[in-house]
Order: sequence, then structure tokens, then C-alpha cells
Amino acid sequence: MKKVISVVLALVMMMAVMVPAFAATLDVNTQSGNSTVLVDGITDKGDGTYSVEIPASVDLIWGDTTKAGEYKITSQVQTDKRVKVTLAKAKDLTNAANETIEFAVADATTGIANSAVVNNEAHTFNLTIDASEWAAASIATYEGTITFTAELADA
Amino acid sequence: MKKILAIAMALVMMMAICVPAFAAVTGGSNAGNDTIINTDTKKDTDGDGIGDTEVAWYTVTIPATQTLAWETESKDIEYTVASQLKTGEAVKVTVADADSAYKMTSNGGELAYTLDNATFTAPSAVYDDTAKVTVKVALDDWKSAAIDNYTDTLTFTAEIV
Amino acid sequence: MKKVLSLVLAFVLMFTICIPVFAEYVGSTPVRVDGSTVGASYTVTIPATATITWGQTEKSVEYSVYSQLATGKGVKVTVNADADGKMKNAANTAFLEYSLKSGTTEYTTTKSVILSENAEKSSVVVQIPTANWDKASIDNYVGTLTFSAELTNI
Amino acid sequence: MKKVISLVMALVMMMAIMVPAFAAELNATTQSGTATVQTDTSAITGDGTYTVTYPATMNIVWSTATTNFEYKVSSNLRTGKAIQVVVADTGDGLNMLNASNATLAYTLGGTTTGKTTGPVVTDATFNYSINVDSAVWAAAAIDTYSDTLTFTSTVVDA
Repeated sequence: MKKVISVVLALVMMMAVMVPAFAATLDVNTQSGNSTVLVDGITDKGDGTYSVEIPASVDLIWGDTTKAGEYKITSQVQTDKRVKVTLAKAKDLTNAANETIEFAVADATTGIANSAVVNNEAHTFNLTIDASEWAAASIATYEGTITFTAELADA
Repeated sequence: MKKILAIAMALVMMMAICVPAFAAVTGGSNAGNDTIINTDTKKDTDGDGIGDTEVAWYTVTIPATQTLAWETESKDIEYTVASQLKTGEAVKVTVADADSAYKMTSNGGELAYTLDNATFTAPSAVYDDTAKVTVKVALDDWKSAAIDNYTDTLTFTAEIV
Repeated sequence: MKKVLSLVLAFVLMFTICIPVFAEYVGSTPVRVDGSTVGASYTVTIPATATITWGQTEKSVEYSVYSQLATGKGVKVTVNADADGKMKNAANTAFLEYSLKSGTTEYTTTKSVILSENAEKSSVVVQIPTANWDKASIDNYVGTLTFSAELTNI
Repeated sequence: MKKVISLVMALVMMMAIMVPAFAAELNATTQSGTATVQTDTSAITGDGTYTVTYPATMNIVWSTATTNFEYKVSSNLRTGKAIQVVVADTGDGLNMLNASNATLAYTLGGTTTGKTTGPVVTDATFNYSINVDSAVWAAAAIDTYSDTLTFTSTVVDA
């Protein structure tokens, strides 16, 4: 019984390896025939590739109540996919004494690429800081963090 | 014993007094009463009762043209051999390619062939039957030949052996 | 014309003057011969050989008979072919079938006395049909006709 | 009228008895003779037979600039003939489309019109290629794109 199974498995293996390059033929009776030119991108590239260029830093001027920023999406993904970038405040503005100035990502917390293939497509975002925050803050160097996360979303 | 002897003597005596009919069949060969009849190998054409023309003959009738349908790998060419020769003799027919290239040619193309049974010797002096020579063309040769009319000439040679 | 006529008449007259001789009958005496002791004899003369040209379908072989026999006696000649009805070549490897035409294999003389110069002749006919010739290889074929004679009443 | 018919019939009769195949005769005096052996192509329909083998599907790996393909011709034709094969896009031009009809433009290279060198060939190979510019690749969403090419064969004079 083992022998039979091994032979069958071997055959199956062979089948897998054979390049399914089926051929078509023409002859006196069939003088024209079609052939498909096929690019199977999904098999070749899977989800494709994308990158998001985010600003190295967002420098605020003391008292700015809003600050705009920009990130760029470059992608080559499947037709029905779009790169979706989500911004989030990870850490309020914090100084060495661990004092904080609260800020918020105001709008466009998420950005979606316009198409599956974009090249440095710019997306803007705004940070807002209440004037009251500025007023209550001790003068120091503060640093906060915003995070960008990207994912593929359906178009 | 005497009685037997007597009867025998009587018989002999009777024989003796048979009327001596002198009878004879003369002129024949052997013991005189045989006439030898023998045939002559010549026939009498001028009616003088004497054979004047040798009769041994043979005829080999060969076909003018033989046609192989495309991709025929083997074709028998029949010809007839008729003969009436001297005892022990026989007709031998040899078939060969006239130019011994064994290639049928078209305008520019060639088709190689071989001959089987290229020689035939009649089994007897008196014969009247068909014989055959076989033309063979390999399938590969057909496959590598442009479709065209190819032709060649075979030479039939007859002799008495 | 008168001269000729007169000559002819004279010639005819000559014959009429023959002198008739008168004879007187005396008596008759039988003259006899006793043949019973004389041997009857007859001779059948046959040819030594007879040659048949190739393809000849009939060959008549003539023979003759003369005899001196008792009254009412004749000679009956019978001819026989080879027992197997075949002529053979010298090497006995080829054969030619033949037959003797019926009605020619026997002959009986018509008279008891036939002078040699008036010998009665008859022929036996050897028959070889064309088909036999056609299937025979060309060769010299030899056969034998055997003649036998016997006395018979006629 | 009867005379004419009878004449015609006589002629036809004569034709019938004519010996169809003149044969030569050898005998003791004529000891050699010739016979012609020839091929007969009357059973061959048209100009003979041929086969063109081409890929049913031409797979192109993403971002490959040039992908080579081949088609093969085997033929057994009458003297003086050859096979011509044309590869062309008989539809919408050289564009592969995805499900939503986005295009992936390509060009054809190599022997898109091939002709055999003679009437009898075995696996005569013709190479052609499908070329996609890198820019086209770059601008194309990842997807399955396809197009149809038509192979056409004809018997032509060599």
C-alpha cells in the first residue's frame, strides 16, 4: 500500500512542477486562433507596495494655535485598494520638567490615497493648540509626538 | 512319372506340329516391333513436315506506369512472365533504377525509395504467372518531401538462366 | 478422203480371214495342291522412328502388311502407346502426354493373300493436343508405339 | 437521327475496348524495357498539411520589460508553398485591460509575421516578444490584466 501512495504522490508532485504552458494549434481547417496575453499582477506582486513620507518634525512657534503639516503617499497597490494613513497624537507637548501643553490633530486624522497608484501624493493635516494652553504653559522647549499608521483599505 | 513324362512329350509334340506361321513385325527399333516416336524442338512452318523454327520463347509484360498514392510506404508492381523454354531453363527478370540513384525526382525535389524482390526467377521452364517488385518509400521520406509529382524510371531486364 | 477409206477397209478385211481350228474335248484331270502343310506367313512393316515437329497435334505413323494365309484368314494389327501415355526427355525429368487416335490403333487386313508389292497400308495417329505442347518445356521427348499382330478370321 | 446515334455509340464502344495501360513487352529479342514509377498527389486536398503551435496563454511577470515567446510551424506542403503566420491584436489595440478596464499598454516585438523557408519544415521556430515599458508598469495598479492576440496562418507562395 505504501508503495502505491508514494508513486501517486510522486506523480502529483510532477504535475505541479509541469509548467501549464498549454499550446494551441492552427492547421488547414483552423486558420486563426486567439491567445491570451496575461499579466497576473496579484500573483506576482501580492498587495503591491506603498510608502508614506512623513515630516521629520513639526516645528511650532510659541502661541501657534494651529499648525499645518503634510505627508506624501506613494503607492502601487491593487486596483481596488487605497493607502489609508491615520494620524494620532501619541504624546502631548512635554518639556524637560514633564510639563505638558495639550494639542490635538484637528482634521484629516486620516488620509486616503486618491488611487491605487500615486506618486508622492500630498496630504495635509492640522494640529491645534488652544490659546489657553499657551497661556498656562511655562516657557520651555516642549516636544510631543504624532504617529502615522498606514494600511490598505478598500477603495 | 512315366505318365507325366508321356503327357509332357505329347504336348511338346503338339507344339511341334503347329502350323509354322511365319509371322513377323519388322522394321521397328528395339525388338523389331517398336516404333520410336520422338519430338523435334522445332516446329514446321513451311508445311514440309520437317521442323524448321525453334520454338523456345518467353514474354515479360511490364507495366508502363505505376503510381504511388501519397505516403504509400510499399507498393507492389506486378508484371507477367510467360515462357516455354528448354527443360532446365528459366526466365530471370531483374528490376533496377535506370540511373541507380534510387530517387524519384520532381522539379527540384527528391524522394528516396528502395526496391524489394528486385529479381525474380521463374520456377520452371514453362511458366505463366505474375511476379512483383515492391517499391518502398519510408514514411519519414514522405514526411520530409514537398508535395509534388515525383517520378523515376525502372529498367526491367530479362534473361534466360 | 476415198483413198483413206479404202485403205482402212482393206486393213479390217485382213482380220476376217483367220482360220478356225476345231478341237475335240477328251476329259478333265484335277490338279491339286495340299496347302495344309505349307506355313502361313505375313509381315507387318513398321517405321523405326517417327519424328513429330513441335506443336504438331496429329502425326500419322504408316505401316504396311502383306501376307500369305489360309483362306478366310487375315492379319489383325494392334498398336499400343507407352503404358503411362507419356513421352519422356532423355533425363526423364520432363514429360509430354500423348494418345493414339481412337479408331487408328487396330487394322485387320482385307484379304488372306496380299502381295508385298501391294501391301495393305494403315496408319496409327499420334495425338498431342496444343494444351499439352503449351505446358511442356522445350525438349526432345521420346515415346514408343508397340505393334502386335495376330491371325484372325476375316 | 438514328444514324447519328449509331455512329456515336460505335465510337463510344471503340473507346471502351482501347487498352488503358500501354505495357511494354520483353522477349528473346527485346531483353530490356523501362517502366515509370511516379507519385500521385490527387488524394492530397489543397496544398497539403501544416500545424502551427503557439502559446494559448502568454504569462507576463509584473514589471518585466520584455517577455519572449515563440510559435512553431511544421508543414508538408506542395512544392513552392510556405506558411505565413501573423500575430496581431485584432481588437482594441495593444492594451491589456483589468476588470475595470484600466489599461496596461504593451508593444509587440520580434517576428510578428513569420514565413517558413520552404514547403517542408519541422518545428520551424519564430520568436516574438511582448514589451511593457517600465513607466507603464510603474503606473499600473496591481491587478490582473489581459488582452487577446490573434494568430492567423495562411498558405502562401514560398
